[in-house]
Amino acid sequence: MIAAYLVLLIPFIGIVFFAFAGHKQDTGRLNVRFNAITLAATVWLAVNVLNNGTILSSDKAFIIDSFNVYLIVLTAFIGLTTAIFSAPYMEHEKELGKLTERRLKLYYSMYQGFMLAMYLVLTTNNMGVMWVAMEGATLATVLLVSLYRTPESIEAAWKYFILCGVGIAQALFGTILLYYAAVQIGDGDNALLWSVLFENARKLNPEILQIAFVFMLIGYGTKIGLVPLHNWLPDAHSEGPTPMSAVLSGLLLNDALYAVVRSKMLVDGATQGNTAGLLMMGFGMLSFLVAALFLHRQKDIKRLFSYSSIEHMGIMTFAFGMGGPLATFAALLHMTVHSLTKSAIFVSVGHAAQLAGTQNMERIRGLIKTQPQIGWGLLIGTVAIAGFPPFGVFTSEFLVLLATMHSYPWLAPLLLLGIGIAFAGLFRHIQPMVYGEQPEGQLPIKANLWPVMIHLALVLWLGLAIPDFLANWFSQATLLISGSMPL
Amino acid sequence: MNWLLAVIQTMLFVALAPLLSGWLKWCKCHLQNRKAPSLLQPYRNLLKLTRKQPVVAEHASWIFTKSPYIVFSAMVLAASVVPLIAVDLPSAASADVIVLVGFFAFARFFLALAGLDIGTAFGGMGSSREMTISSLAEPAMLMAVFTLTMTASTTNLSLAIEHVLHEGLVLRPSFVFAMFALILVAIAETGRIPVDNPATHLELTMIHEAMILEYSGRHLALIEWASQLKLMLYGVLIANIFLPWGIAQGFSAQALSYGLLTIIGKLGVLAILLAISETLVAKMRLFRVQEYLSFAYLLGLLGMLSHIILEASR
Amino acid sequence: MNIEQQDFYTQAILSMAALVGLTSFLMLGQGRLLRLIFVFALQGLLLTMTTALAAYSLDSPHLFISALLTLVLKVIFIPWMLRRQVLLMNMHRDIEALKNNTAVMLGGASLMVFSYYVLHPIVQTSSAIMLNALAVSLSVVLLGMLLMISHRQAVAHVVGFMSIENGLFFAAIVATKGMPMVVELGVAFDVLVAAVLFGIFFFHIRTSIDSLDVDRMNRLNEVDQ
Amino acid sequence: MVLILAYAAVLFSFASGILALLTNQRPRLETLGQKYLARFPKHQRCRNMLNDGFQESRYPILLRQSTFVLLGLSGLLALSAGLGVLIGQQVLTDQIPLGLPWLPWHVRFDGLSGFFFLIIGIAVIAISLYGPGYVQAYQEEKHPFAVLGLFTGLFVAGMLLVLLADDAFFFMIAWELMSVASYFLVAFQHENSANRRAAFLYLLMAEVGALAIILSFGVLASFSDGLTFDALRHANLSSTWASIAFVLALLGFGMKAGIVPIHVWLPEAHPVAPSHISALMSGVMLKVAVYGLIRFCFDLLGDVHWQWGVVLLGLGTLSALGGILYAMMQPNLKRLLAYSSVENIGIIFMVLGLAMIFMANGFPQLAALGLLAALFHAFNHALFKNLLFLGAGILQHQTHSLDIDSMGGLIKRMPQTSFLFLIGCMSISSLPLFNGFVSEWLAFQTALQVNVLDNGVLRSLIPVAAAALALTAALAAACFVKVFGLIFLGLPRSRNSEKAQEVEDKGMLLALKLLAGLCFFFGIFPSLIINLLNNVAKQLLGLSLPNDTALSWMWLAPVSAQKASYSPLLVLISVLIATGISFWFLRRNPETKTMRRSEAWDCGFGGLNARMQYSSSAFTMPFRRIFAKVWLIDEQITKDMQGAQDLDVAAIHYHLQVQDHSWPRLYQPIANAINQLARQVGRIQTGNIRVYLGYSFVTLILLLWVVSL
Repeated sequence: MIAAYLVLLIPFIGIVFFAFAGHKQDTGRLNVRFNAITLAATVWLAVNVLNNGTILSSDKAFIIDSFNVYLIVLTAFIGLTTAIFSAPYMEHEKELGKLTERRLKLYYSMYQGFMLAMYLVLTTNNMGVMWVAMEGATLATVLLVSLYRTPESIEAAWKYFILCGVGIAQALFGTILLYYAAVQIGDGDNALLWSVLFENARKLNPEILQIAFVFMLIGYGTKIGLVPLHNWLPDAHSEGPTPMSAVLSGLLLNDALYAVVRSKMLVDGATQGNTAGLLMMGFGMLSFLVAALFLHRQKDIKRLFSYSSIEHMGIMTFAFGMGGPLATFAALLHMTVHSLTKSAIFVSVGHAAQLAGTQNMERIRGLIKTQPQIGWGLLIGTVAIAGFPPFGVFTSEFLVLLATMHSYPWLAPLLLLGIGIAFAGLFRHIQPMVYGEQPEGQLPIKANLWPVMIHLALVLWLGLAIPDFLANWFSQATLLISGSMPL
Repeated sequence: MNWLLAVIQTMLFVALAPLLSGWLKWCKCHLQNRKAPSLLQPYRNLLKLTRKQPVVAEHASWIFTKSPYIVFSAMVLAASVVPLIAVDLPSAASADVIVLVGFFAFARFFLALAGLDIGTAFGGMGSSREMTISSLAEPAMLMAVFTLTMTASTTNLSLAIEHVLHEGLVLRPSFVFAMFALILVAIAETGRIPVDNPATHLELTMIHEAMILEYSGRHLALIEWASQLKLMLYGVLIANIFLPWGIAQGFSAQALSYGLLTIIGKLGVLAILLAISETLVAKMRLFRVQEYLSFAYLLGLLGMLSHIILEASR
Repeated sequence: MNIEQQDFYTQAILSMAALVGLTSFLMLGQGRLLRLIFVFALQGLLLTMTTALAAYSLDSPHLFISALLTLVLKVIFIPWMLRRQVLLMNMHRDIEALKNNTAVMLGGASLMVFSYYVLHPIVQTSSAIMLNALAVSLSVVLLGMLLMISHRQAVAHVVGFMSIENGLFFAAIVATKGMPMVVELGVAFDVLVAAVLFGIFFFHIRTSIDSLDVDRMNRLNEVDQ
Repeated sequence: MVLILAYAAVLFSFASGILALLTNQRPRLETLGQKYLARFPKHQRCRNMLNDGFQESRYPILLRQSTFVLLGLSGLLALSAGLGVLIGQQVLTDQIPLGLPWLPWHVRFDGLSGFFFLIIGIAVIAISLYGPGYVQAYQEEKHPFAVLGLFTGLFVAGMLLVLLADDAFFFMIAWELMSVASYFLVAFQHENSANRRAAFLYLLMAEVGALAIILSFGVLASFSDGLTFDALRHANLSSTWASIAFVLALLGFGMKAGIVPIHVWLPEAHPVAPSHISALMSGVMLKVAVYGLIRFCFDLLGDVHWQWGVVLLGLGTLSALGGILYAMMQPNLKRLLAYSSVENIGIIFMVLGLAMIFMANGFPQLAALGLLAALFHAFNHALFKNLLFLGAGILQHQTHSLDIDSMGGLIKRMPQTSFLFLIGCMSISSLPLFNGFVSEWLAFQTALQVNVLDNGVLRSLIPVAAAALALTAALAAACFVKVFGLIFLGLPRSRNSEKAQEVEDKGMLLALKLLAGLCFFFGIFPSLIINLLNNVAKQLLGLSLPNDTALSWMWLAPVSAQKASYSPLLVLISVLIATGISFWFLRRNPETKTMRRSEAWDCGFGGLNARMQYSSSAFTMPFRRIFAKVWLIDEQITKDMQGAQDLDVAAIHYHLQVQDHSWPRLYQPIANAINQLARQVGRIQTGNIRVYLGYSFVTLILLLWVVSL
C-alpha cells in the first residue's frame, strides 16, 4: 500500500519543488528523475498486485485492481519517456526564444501536477475524488496549453478550459445523482466509494443511475473527445507544447475513458440492460467516423494526430460499449498500444516540427533525407497507428472487428470503412513529409529518439505476443468489466 | 511400320504442297483467261531459289537467317499431325489440334520477328498487320475446331475424323457453320483474296509479302514452301474434317491409294472453288478485315451453340 | 403532498430553491455586466443561506464550513474579481444586445419543465420535495449553460460557469445534505483555482485580442475559407 | 524435418534483412571485432581476415553479397521444404507460442503451401543470384542498401509465413507484413513523385483488400468457434453467408492479385520498384494472393457454388483480355510486363472458375484437372515473368531507360540477354515447346470437357470463354513480338542503346539462364510438375487425375489418351530432325553456302535509318483501331507551319496517350466523394465556442430525453 502513497507523494513533492526551486539547466533532468522514481514505485505497486491481487487501502480510499494497475504503470512509463524527450526539447524551445525561465518553471511544476492528477484519478476509490482529480488535470494543463502565449494558444486554452469545465461540471452532477442514489440505500460516508457501490450495484435505483450516467458520459466524454464534444481537443493538442500533446493524448484521454468505464460498470450493475453500452457505442462510432473524415483536411501536423487520437478513442469507447469479453479485452489492449504509439508519434512529430521550423504539413518535406531517424520514426509510428501488423494496434482492431462481426455484423462494414478512410487520411499527409527531396537549408537537429524506439518496440512486442502477466491482468479486468473471460 | 507410314505421309504432304498452289494458279489463270504456267512451275521456282546465294541485309541478326528454317519445320510438324490419306497414325497422337494451332502461332511469331529484324517500315507494317489478323483469326478458328472436338469429344484430329466417319452421314447444322467459319479463317490465314493478295506488288496493300520482302535465295524458298504447306494444311483440314469419306482407315495398300486419290480430288475441287472466289471477289480494306473475321467468329459461335442446343441438348 | 403539510425547513428550502431559480432567470436576461455580476453574487448569498440553514437544522456541522467557503468564494472573491476586470476594461457602460431575448427566456422556462420531466423517476425513491429541489438545481445548471451560449462576453461566460457550479452545489446540499467532506473541499479548491485562472486568462485574452468578446476567438476552425 | 526446413527458410530471409541493417555500422563492428580478437592474440589470420573484411572499400560489397547469399539460402531451403512436403504427401502442423494468449500462431504445411514454397524458392534463388550485381548501381547515400535489404528480407519472410499460417490472425499478420514490406520497397526510390503516388495507391489498396479479407474471415468465424482454420473449416454457414464470404474474399485476394477492375495499383507499383523486387511482386506475390483464394474457397469454404465459378470465369476473362490489351499499348517495358501479369492472373482465375464449376457439378476429377492447370500456370508465370522482369532490369541497367521506343538493335550488343529474353517472350506467348503452352493447353482441355455438364448455359458459356482465352493468347503473342522486335531487332533508336553492352556481372546472367532453362525444361517435361501437382489435388480435393491416363514422362494425356494427348519431347525431336534435314539439304552446296551481306533492299528506297522503323504505337495501331473502345485514347497531331502564309509543313508532332478506364470510372469518383464528405463534416467545427457549448447542451438534452423515454 505504501507504494500507492509513494506514487502520489513523489509527484506532489515534484510540484512543490519545481514551483519553488526555479528553473535551472538541469531541471529537465531532475524532472526525468522524479518520473523515474515514480515509475519505480508504480512497478513496485504492480508487483504487489501481481503477487496478492487487488489492493484496497485500509480506509478504502484507494483501490488498485487489475483494471487500473497496468494503466498506472503505463502512465508512469509514458510520463518518464515524455519527460526524457521534453528535457532537450524544451531547452531547444528556450534557445529559440519561445519560452522564458518562468514559463519553464511553470511547465515543470505543472507537468508533475498533471501526473499527480492522473495517478489520483487512477488510484482513488472515491468517485467524488476522481472527479476532483479530473478537474485538477484540466486546471494543471490549461496553462500549459497557453504556454507560448500566442493568440491561437490562448484561444485554444480558453476553449479547453471552458468546454472541459462545463463538461466536467455535468460529470459532477452525475456524481451527485449517483451519491443521491447511493444514500438511499446506505450510509453517507462510504456512499461514493466505488468498491462499495459496485458490491451493491443491484440495489441502486436504475432510472436515476441511467440519468447519472448520461451526465457522466457527457462530462468525462468531453475529456475523452467524443464527437460532438471534441472541439477543444485538436486546438489544445496543436497549440500546446509537444510533450503536453503527448501526455494529453497518451494519458488524459485514457483516464477519462477509465472514469466512464468505471461508472458504466456501476450502471450495468444497476440496470440489467445495456443502455449505457448502446450510448457509448453510438458515441464511439460517431467519433470514429467523423474523426476519420477530419483527418483528410488537416494542415497542421499535430492537429492531424489529435484527430487520429479522437478516432482511436472512438474505437475504444465503441468496444467498451459493445461489452462482451472479446471487445473488452480488445479495448483494454487498445488503450495500452494506442497511448504508447501515439506518444511515440508525438515525440517524433515534435522533432519533425523543430527540424522544419513549422507545424504546417505543406512545408515539412524530405524528413528521411534530412534526418533518417526522425523520418523513419514518424513513418513507422504512422504505420503502427494505422493498424498494420505486426504492431499491437492491429491486434486490438482485429479483435474489435471480430467482436463486432459476432454481435453487430451490420456495423462491421461501417467500422472497416472508417479504418480505410482514416488510413488514407493519415498517409496522404505523412508520405510527402517523410519522403522526397528536402527543402534548401534543412539541417539535422539534436534529437533524442530513444523514447520513440522503445515505445514502438513495445507495441511491436504486444503485437507479436502479449506477456503472460499482462494478458492475465487484461483477462482479470475483462472478467471484472464484462463478467466473463475472453474465450 | 506405322511410324514409317506416318513419315511417308508427312513427306507426301510436303511434296504435294507446291503442286496444289500450282494447280490453284493454273485454275485462276484460266478463269481470268490468261496463259497459265505449268503445274510444276512452283517446283521450278523453289529449285531456282535454292540454287541462288542468299543476299542478307548487313545488320540482319540470326533471327532473320534462322527464321525460315524454324517456320518451315513448324509447318512440316503441322503436316505430320494432320491425317492426309490415313487416320490413326501414331504421329497424330503426339500433338492434337490445339498444338496444331500452336505450331501455326510458332511459325507466325518468328516470321513477324524476321519482318522486324531489318528495321524497314515495310517489315514492321507486315508483322504488325499479320499479328493483328492472326490474333483475330485464332479464336474464330478454335471456335470452329471446338465444334468438331466437342462433337467427337476429343481434340485428337485423327480420332475425331474417325468418329465422324463412324457416325456416317449425319446432317449437322453445327458442322455447316463450322466449315464456313474455318474456310473464312483459312482464307485470312493463308493470305488469299479478299484479305491479302499473294500476287500483289503494291507494297501498301500487302501483309504477308511485306514481312518477307528482304528474303532471297534458299531462305525465300523455305518461306514460300512453308506458306504453300500452310495452304494445303488448311485445305486438308477442311476436306478431311467435314467430308472425311474416302480416307484410309486400314493400312492396306489399296485403302491407302484410294485415300490418296480421294484427297487429291477433294483438294482439287477446293482449289477450283478458291480460284473462282478469288476471281470474283475484290480485296478489301485492311480495317474491314475485323468485320470479316468477326463474321467468321460468329459463324463458329453459331456452330458451337447449335451443337449444344440442337444436337447435344439434354 | 402539499407544501403546507411540510415542516418549516422544507418550506424554507423550497422557497430558497424558487429564489435561486429566479436569480438564474435574471442572469439569463441580463445584458449589463455589472448587474449580471451582482445577481450572481446574490445567488451565491442565497446558496450560503441555504447551506447554513441546512447545517443548522440537520445539525451537520461540516456544512457550516462549506457555507463559509461559498460565502468567501462565490459572494465576495469571484464577484469582486469580475467587477474589477469589468471596470478595468471599462465595459460597465456598454450593454450586450442579446439576440431574440424572449425566445431564450421561453427556452429557459421550458428547460425547467424539462428538468422536472427528466428527474421524475426520483419520486419513487423519495419525496416530491427532493424532486422539486433537484429539478430546480438541474434547471439552474442548464440555465447556466444557456447563459453561456447566449452571451458573448467572456465575463458572462465565467458567471455562467460559476452559476453552473452553484446549481451543482445546491443539488448537493438539498438532495444529499452535502457531499463527503473531502469532495466538498476538493470542489471548493477547484473552484478557487478556476477563479484565479480565469483572472489570468482575462489578462491574456485582453492582451491578445484587446477585448473579451469570445466570438472574436475563432482562428482555430475547420471550415473552408 | 521438412517443417524445420520451412522455418529455416523464413529465418534465413529474416536474417538477411537484419544483416542488411549493418550497412552503416562498419566502424562499430570493426572496433567490436578488434576488441574481441584482442583476447586471442594468436589468431593472426582471423585478424587479417577481419581487417581486410572491414576495409572501407570491401565492406559494403562483402555485406551485400552475404545478404544475398543468406537470401539465396532461404530460397534453397524453401525449395527443398516444398519438394519435401510435395513428395512426402504429408500434412505437418505446429504451433508457435506467439500471438494472443488464447490463440497461439498455428502453422500448417501441406501440399498446396509446399507448391507455392517451390515457386517462391525458385524465384528467390534467381533474385539472390541477380541482386548483388543489380543493386551496386545504387549509390549509398541516395538509396541506402540497408532499407532495400531489410524490407526484401521481410517481404520474402512475409510471403513464406502467409503460406504457413493456419489461423486467421496469423494469416493476416503475415499477409500485412508482406504488403507493408513491399510498400516500402515500392517507395524505395522515393525522390520522384510518381513513385510516391504509386506507393500510396498500393498501400491503400492493400489495406482495403486486407480489410475485406478480415471481414470474410470474420463471417466464417462468426459461424464457428475460434479462428483456427480447422475451426473455420467446420463452420457451417447458410449459402447466402457463404456467398458473402466468397465475395469478400474475392475482393480482398483479387485486389492483391490485380484482377480487372481493381488492378489499378499494379501497373503503377510494379514498375517503380527495383527490378528484382518487381520480379518478386509480379511473379510471386500475386501467386500468394492466388494461394489465398484457393485456400479460402476450396479448403475453408469447402462446398463451392457453381455461380462463384461463373463469377471467377467472367472476371478472369475480363482481366485476361483487359490486361493484355492494356499491356500492348504501354511504351514502358515494366508497365507492359505488369499489365501482362494482370492478363496471366486472369487466365489463372478463369481456370479456377472452371474448376469450381466442375467441382460444384460433381466432377471432382475435372475440378482436379482445372486446379492443376491453374497451379501449373501460376508456376509457369512465376518463371517467365521473373525472367522478363530481370531481363528488363538488365536493359534498364545497360540503356538507362525502360522506354521501348528508345531501344532497338540490342540483339547484337547483348547476344546472351537477348536470347534469354526471347525464351521468356516465347513462353509467355505460349508457343509450343515452352512451359507457357502446356498450362494453356491444359486450360483448353479443361474447358473442352464442358459437355459433361447438364446446364446448357454453362455449356455454351465456357467455350466462349475458351475462345476468349485463345484471343488472349494470340494478343499476347502479338504483344511480345512487339516487345522483342522493337527492343532487340532493327536499328538502335537512341545513343544509349547504340552504346549498350552486354552486362558484365555473371550473376545477373546466371539468374536469367536459370529461369530460361527451367522455362524450356518444364516445357519439354511438364509431367514432372504435374505429378507433384497431382498430390496437391489429392490433398485438397481428395481426388487426383485417374491413373489410367498415366502421365508418363513423355506423354501428356490429362483426361485420357483417347481424348487428347501431347508429347513435347516427340515434337522437339521432330522439329530438330526437320530443321536439321532442311539445314543440311540447303547448305550442302559450298559456293551458295555463305550468305552475301549487303544493305537492306527495302523495295529499293534505300537510305534506311532508325527513324523509319515501326515504333511501338505504330505497331499497335491496328489494334487501337479495332479495339478502340477498350481504352481512353487521346491522340493529337499538331503541325508546325512555316514559309509564306505558313503553308508548308515544317514538322509534325504526334502525341498519343492511352489510359485505363478504371481510373476515371471507378477510383476518381470515390476519392471525390470522400473529399466532399470531409468538407461537409468540416462545417461542424466553426471555431466559435458558443456553438461548441451549444453542441454539448443539445447533446445533453437529447440524451436525457432518450434515457427518460
